[in-house]
Amino acid sequence: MELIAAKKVIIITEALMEQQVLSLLKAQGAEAYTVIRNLTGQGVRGVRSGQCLAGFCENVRIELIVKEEAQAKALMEAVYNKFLAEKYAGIAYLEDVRILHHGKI
Amino acid sequence: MELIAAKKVIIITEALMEQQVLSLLKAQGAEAYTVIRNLTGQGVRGVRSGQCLAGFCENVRIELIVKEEAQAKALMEAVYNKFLAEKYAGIAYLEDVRILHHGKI
Amino acid sequence: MELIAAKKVIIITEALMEQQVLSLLKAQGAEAYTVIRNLTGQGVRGVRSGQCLAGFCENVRIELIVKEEAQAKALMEAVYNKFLAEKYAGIAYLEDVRILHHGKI
Amino acid sequence: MWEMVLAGLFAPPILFFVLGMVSVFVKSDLHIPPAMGTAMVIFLMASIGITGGAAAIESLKADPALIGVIVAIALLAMFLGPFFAFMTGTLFKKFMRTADAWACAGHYGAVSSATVALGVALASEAQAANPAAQIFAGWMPAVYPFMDSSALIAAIVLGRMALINEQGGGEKADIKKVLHLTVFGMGVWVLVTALFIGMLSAVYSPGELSRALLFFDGMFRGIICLFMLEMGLAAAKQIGALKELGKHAVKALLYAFALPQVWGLVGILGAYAIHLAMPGKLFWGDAFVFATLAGGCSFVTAPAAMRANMPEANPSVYLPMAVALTFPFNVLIGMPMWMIVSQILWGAA
Amino acid sequence: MWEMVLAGLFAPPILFFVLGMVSVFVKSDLHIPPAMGTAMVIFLMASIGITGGAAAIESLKADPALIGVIVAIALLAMFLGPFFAFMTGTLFKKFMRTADAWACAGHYGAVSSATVALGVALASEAQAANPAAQIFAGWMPAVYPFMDSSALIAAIVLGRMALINEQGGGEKADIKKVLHLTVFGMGVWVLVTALFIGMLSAVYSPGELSRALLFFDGMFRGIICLFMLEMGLAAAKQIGALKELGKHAVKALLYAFALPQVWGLVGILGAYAIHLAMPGKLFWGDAFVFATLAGGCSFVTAPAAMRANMPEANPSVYLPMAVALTFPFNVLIGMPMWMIVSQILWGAA
Amino acid sequence: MWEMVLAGLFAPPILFFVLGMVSVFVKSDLHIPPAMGTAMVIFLMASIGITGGAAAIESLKADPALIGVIVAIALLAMFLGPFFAFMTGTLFKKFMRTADAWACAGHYGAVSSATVALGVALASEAQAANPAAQIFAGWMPAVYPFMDSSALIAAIVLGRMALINEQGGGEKADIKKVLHLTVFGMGVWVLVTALFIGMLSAVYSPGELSRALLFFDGMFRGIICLFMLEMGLAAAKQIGALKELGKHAVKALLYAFALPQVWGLVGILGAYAIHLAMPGKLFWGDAFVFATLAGGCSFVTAPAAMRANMPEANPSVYLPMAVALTFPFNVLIGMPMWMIVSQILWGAA
Ligand SMILES: Nc1ncnc2c1ncn2[C@@H]1O[C@H](COP(=O)(O)O)[C@@H](O)[C@H]1O
Ligand SMILES: Nc1ncnc2c1ncn2[C@@H]1O[C@H](COP(=O)(O)O)[C@@H](O)[C@H]1O
Ligand SMILES: Nc1ncnc2c1ncn2[C@@H]1O[C@H](COP(=O)(O)O)[C@@H](O)[C@H]1O
Ligand code: NA
Ligand code: NA
Ligand code: NA
Repeated sequence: MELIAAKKVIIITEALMEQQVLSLLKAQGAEAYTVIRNLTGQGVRGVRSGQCLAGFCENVRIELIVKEEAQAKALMEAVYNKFLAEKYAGIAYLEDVRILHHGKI
Repeated sequence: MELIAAKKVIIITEALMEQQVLSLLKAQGAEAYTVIRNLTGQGVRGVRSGQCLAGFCENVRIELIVKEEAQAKALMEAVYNKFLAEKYAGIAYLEDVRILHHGKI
Repeated sequence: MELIAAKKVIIITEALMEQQVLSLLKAQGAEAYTVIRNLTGQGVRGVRSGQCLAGFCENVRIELIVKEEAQAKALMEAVYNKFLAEKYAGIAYLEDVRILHHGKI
Repeated sequence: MWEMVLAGLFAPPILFFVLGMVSVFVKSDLHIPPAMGTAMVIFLMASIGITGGAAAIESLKADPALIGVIVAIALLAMFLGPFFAFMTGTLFKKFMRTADAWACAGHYGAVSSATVALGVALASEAQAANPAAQIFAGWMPAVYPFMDSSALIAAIVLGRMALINEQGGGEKADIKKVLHLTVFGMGVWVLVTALFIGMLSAVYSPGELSRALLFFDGMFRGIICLFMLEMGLAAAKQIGALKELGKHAVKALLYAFALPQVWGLVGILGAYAIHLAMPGKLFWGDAFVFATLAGGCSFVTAPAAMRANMPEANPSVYLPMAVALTFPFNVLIGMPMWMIVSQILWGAA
Repeated sequence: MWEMVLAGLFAPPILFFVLGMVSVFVKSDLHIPPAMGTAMVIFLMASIGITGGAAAIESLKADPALIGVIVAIALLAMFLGPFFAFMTGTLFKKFMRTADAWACAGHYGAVSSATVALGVALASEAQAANPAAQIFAGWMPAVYPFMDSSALIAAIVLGRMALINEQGGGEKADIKKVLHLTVFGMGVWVLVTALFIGMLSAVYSPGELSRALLFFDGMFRGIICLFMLEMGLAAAKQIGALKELGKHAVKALLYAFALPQVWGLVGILGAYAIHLAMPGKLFWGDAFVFATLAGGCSFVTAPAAMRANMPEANPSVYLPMAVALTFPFNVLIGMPMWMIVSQILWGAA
Repeated sequence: MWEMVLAGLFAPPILFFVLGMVSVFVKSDLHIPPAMGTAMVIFLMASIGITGGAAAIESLKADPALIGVIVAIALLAMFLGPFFAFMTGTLFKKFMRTADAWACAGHYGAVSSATVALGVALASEAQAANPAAQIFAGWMPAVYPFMDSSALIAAIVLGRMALINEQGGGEKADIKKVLHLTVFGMGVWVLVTALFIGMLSAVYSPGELSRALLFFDGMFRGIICLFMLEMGLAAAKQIGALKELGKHAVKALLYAFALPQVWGLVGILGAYAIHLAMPGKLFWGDAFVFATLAGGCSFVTAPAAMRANMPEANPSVYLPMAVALTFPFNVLIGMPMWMIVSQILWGAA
């Protein structure tokens, strides 16, 4: 079976923004993703300890595997410009992966 | 201290299949793994929103670090053939990592 | 926008140790991290099934992205020596990532 | 009678169910945490079980011959489960893929614990509102596993045989696992063992039991409201998935509406036959709860059983049919109807 | 009267609140699981709603003219929300960044469901302790959304306009989304719909309702204790974040203490004016609960609305002000005071 | 008497415990969500505390001299904790690794909140079944932290000293942290502070308190059932880990069974001595609950304390011994026996 080189984009941001970030990613053409909720963390925008009411200080992690580096970058930049640049806490990074080919990317 | 190159296999699949996938992986010789539960996501087999009853539409993520690429591939293929090829939603991919050596892989 | 090569350190260890590991990492100069809780797993130190009372058999996953490999290694070694070498279950490994530059690392 | 139907439709649990559905339509962020949902299921099943066990001992003490009726009902349940499954599969395979048809067959043959819980709530309310009459004795949910297991096993065996005929191969059904899943699955297991707890306590520790029952009875009527709220949310969330039914949507919809009504009525008639054979031991509330066993469409055990044993079937067919069509229809139309029919048969209307 | 204040301050819910705060100071590992927190909010709002709905029908049956008072109170709420927001914003922008000032304005104009829940608990206790007198009719929380939505919308519109003046650009407020968030957000939505459930059941299914109310009433007085424990934990955890207020900390602290007291008194006076216009329909418990609507500082809906619509504002300003300053102060000082003032105005002290 | 033992063994909480264990043996998927478990612990401890605080004030009002008995019991607890730890460690180190022996010592010296909760439930039931007699006054669990902290500190200090003798080095025990962990750890902390809440409310706000107690008392007898279900699941899940005990399994098993029985009896005798010295102030239910404090083997605080302070010890030794051996044995054998012995000593059997 064949492993295909691909890029995994990871976005960690405020839990409250999950729906909006996913909407933007879909608008940018992303069709597949995985979400992990209830993360905590710390970054330049303070501690996000999960201890505020209503999930206010929790993070969420969205990961998307895409084939081309260009697309990966486009997704990251879109999210960065709209959300992470100024207004909301979060980071975006990229990893090299190799995925079992079955039409998933 | 020494960092040893290794492969990390990641399998994301239906939460209901966790036990069966782990059994298969163990049967294939895997002795160490980490599981993250309560993931949501979307892929070619539809949205898995975590909103069905009894964890029916949730995903689970299993990761295993193994020394050799061959073993990594074997694990991925076993899971792919038995579960992901046709019947159940899920993906399998691989990453390069370097692990602190202490007999863990 | 620019992607900057960086190192992601991942530490998986006993849930009970979260605060102590984070304290050590901060003492070593780490200022940003993300934590995922409620993991289960298996390793050389037995099954951690999440089935003991009071989170006793659960794992936690801490990830930190840092710029330099040297710093990454230093963090891993500090945690390894103090916690993972003998006393507590856990692993530490490292991945190459590229992060969107915005002063986060 | 019209007033009684209104009283039923505007009872708090039903209104909470509607509230749950509306919440999804208006895109409220209302959600029931999974832990709360599981806690409510455990509580409701334990409560039905322990109350039923205590009631069974009391009824059996008053009339030991009741045991004959219980056995008869259990046998009836064990026959009706596979019968419903077989009929459903036969009807559905005319317009569905074989795997989907037999997966649905299991769902419609098996028992829906939410439907039974609501049935018990309504029957208990009727009993509480009219303490002088004999309406509902409480032991009826004990036959749950007989109907549930037999239905699921029948559907899976028939379904796998049909698939082998069709494709000449495929999985083998693991009957032992299915039986395990249905008997030891959370809901049934808690219900059945709590039933034994109720019976044992009623015999050896009646004082402690009576105090524990104060808690279970008092909580039940409130928890069922919040549980129905969750069911309403779940039902409405699955409505979107109905579009996967595609061109068969109308047929599926009609069957999802009509079949359970018939199965429920068959259940009532069966109970009535036993009532005629051994009079004075079954009441309209019992028949009504038996109808909720027969007419409910499983959406916890059955989906899990089918996902494991009929992976060829598409969950987006059976899940929304069970949760988004049959359950709401049963709650709003089926249950009032079964209640009226039972009352008429027993001359209580 | 001194005794009554003591009885209020040493009532179990207040003491559990204090216990929660102390737990954080002594670094206890006591924590309320989020699922438990959500479950308690759903329960409390459903309970306030269904009880209030039933009470409204009963009161309206006894005196249909009450509807005039209800409408008057709703209109008053709809006016006071934006008024509080405007005043708060105007005061705060003198020493805060524009965005922070208007974000705070929304919080102080909007309604705090925890404050209202505690208010209802205290008013119900007063009523239960003195069943002969008319103290609190239960329907008052129904006007919640009128005050809440209007306040948040006003604050966001005013805030965005101020930011445009200042920076010549920026986001546009999405009024529709804010309205949606406030009306269909978990807390208000459950409260309001449960109110309708209570009303509908009271008319068509009073027997079932009365049995359901036994559960909701009985649980309410206990759940409010555990809920206040959670609030105490949350309040104390935010205290650390207060240092972000920096050199304006003292001013912020003074306002966080004083403003809600005034808003609460304005609420009481408004209710009293309506009482004078239409006497015999509002009681001191009603006025007191209206004060908790007016004086509370939102910390669930408002933060979410502001994070989405005023991202320029710093959550570390408004969250700790609402949770760590105003809420505890309202619980310990404001509510006893509002209670006494209402009693004096209604001649009940 | 045989009947009473049967009534005890077939009481709902015990049967739910058995159900939990059986669920694991039959591989049911029944599980208690962690949030539900934490919620139950908070509720039970708060309930024991607030009820006990109210009872203490009532008893002290009736007889201020009771304070002497309470102090005596607290001092006894503070002495027995370290005594049990020392004895256990000395016995265990003959066949276990030093670190494991002293870790176990801490567990057997410290208090098990689940055991105490069940003890309070049984004593309260006995009191409720026989309201005329004086059986159990409710304040007894207040001495929990005295026994718990002193036992854990003793075990850790003795254990670390033993390890230094053996290996000439290693960690230093952090006594302050251990004290903090045991006093401010969730269970004890909620119990103790709720006790103060109960006392304060009883003095200043008795009306509100009596209504809150209705909730706590009513819920307690039901929640203890579901909590024991969770305990049964936890106990059975640890049985597999017993195989790590290896060739010492039989010895460990015998000690896990026998030691707590003795510690419980020592507790009863201690309480009896105080009773003889200051007659008429302690009753058999108090002695019985003191036995559950003495005989229980901690499995929440102690494991956490030992993992942090004796990392050399193997959790797969102490966890299964406490949870899978001692707890079930105490529930099924120890508690009935302690109850009978207390009754005999107080002449109530
Ligand atoms: N260097 C980093 N390594 C790991 N996680 C990070 C890092 N920087 C930020 N994060 C995560 O991203 C969230 C938001 O980051 P920030 O916007 O920098 O406050 C933090 O709460 C962390 O969960
Ligand atoms: N390209 C992708 N990137 C990230 N996650 C994916 C991707 N494709 C699939 N997944 C995850 O795998 C699950 C099953 O995928 P599928 O079988 O394609 O429906 C999805 O629900 C996602 O959680
Ligand atoms: N090779 C591996 N791959 C993935 N996870 C591992 C691996 N080894 C250890 N772990 C994780 O680290 C935890 C502690 O490992 P250990 O100290 O080896 O028992 C395990 O429970 C797993 O969650
Ligand atoms: Na059925
Ligand atoms: Na306000
Ligand atoms: Na002990």
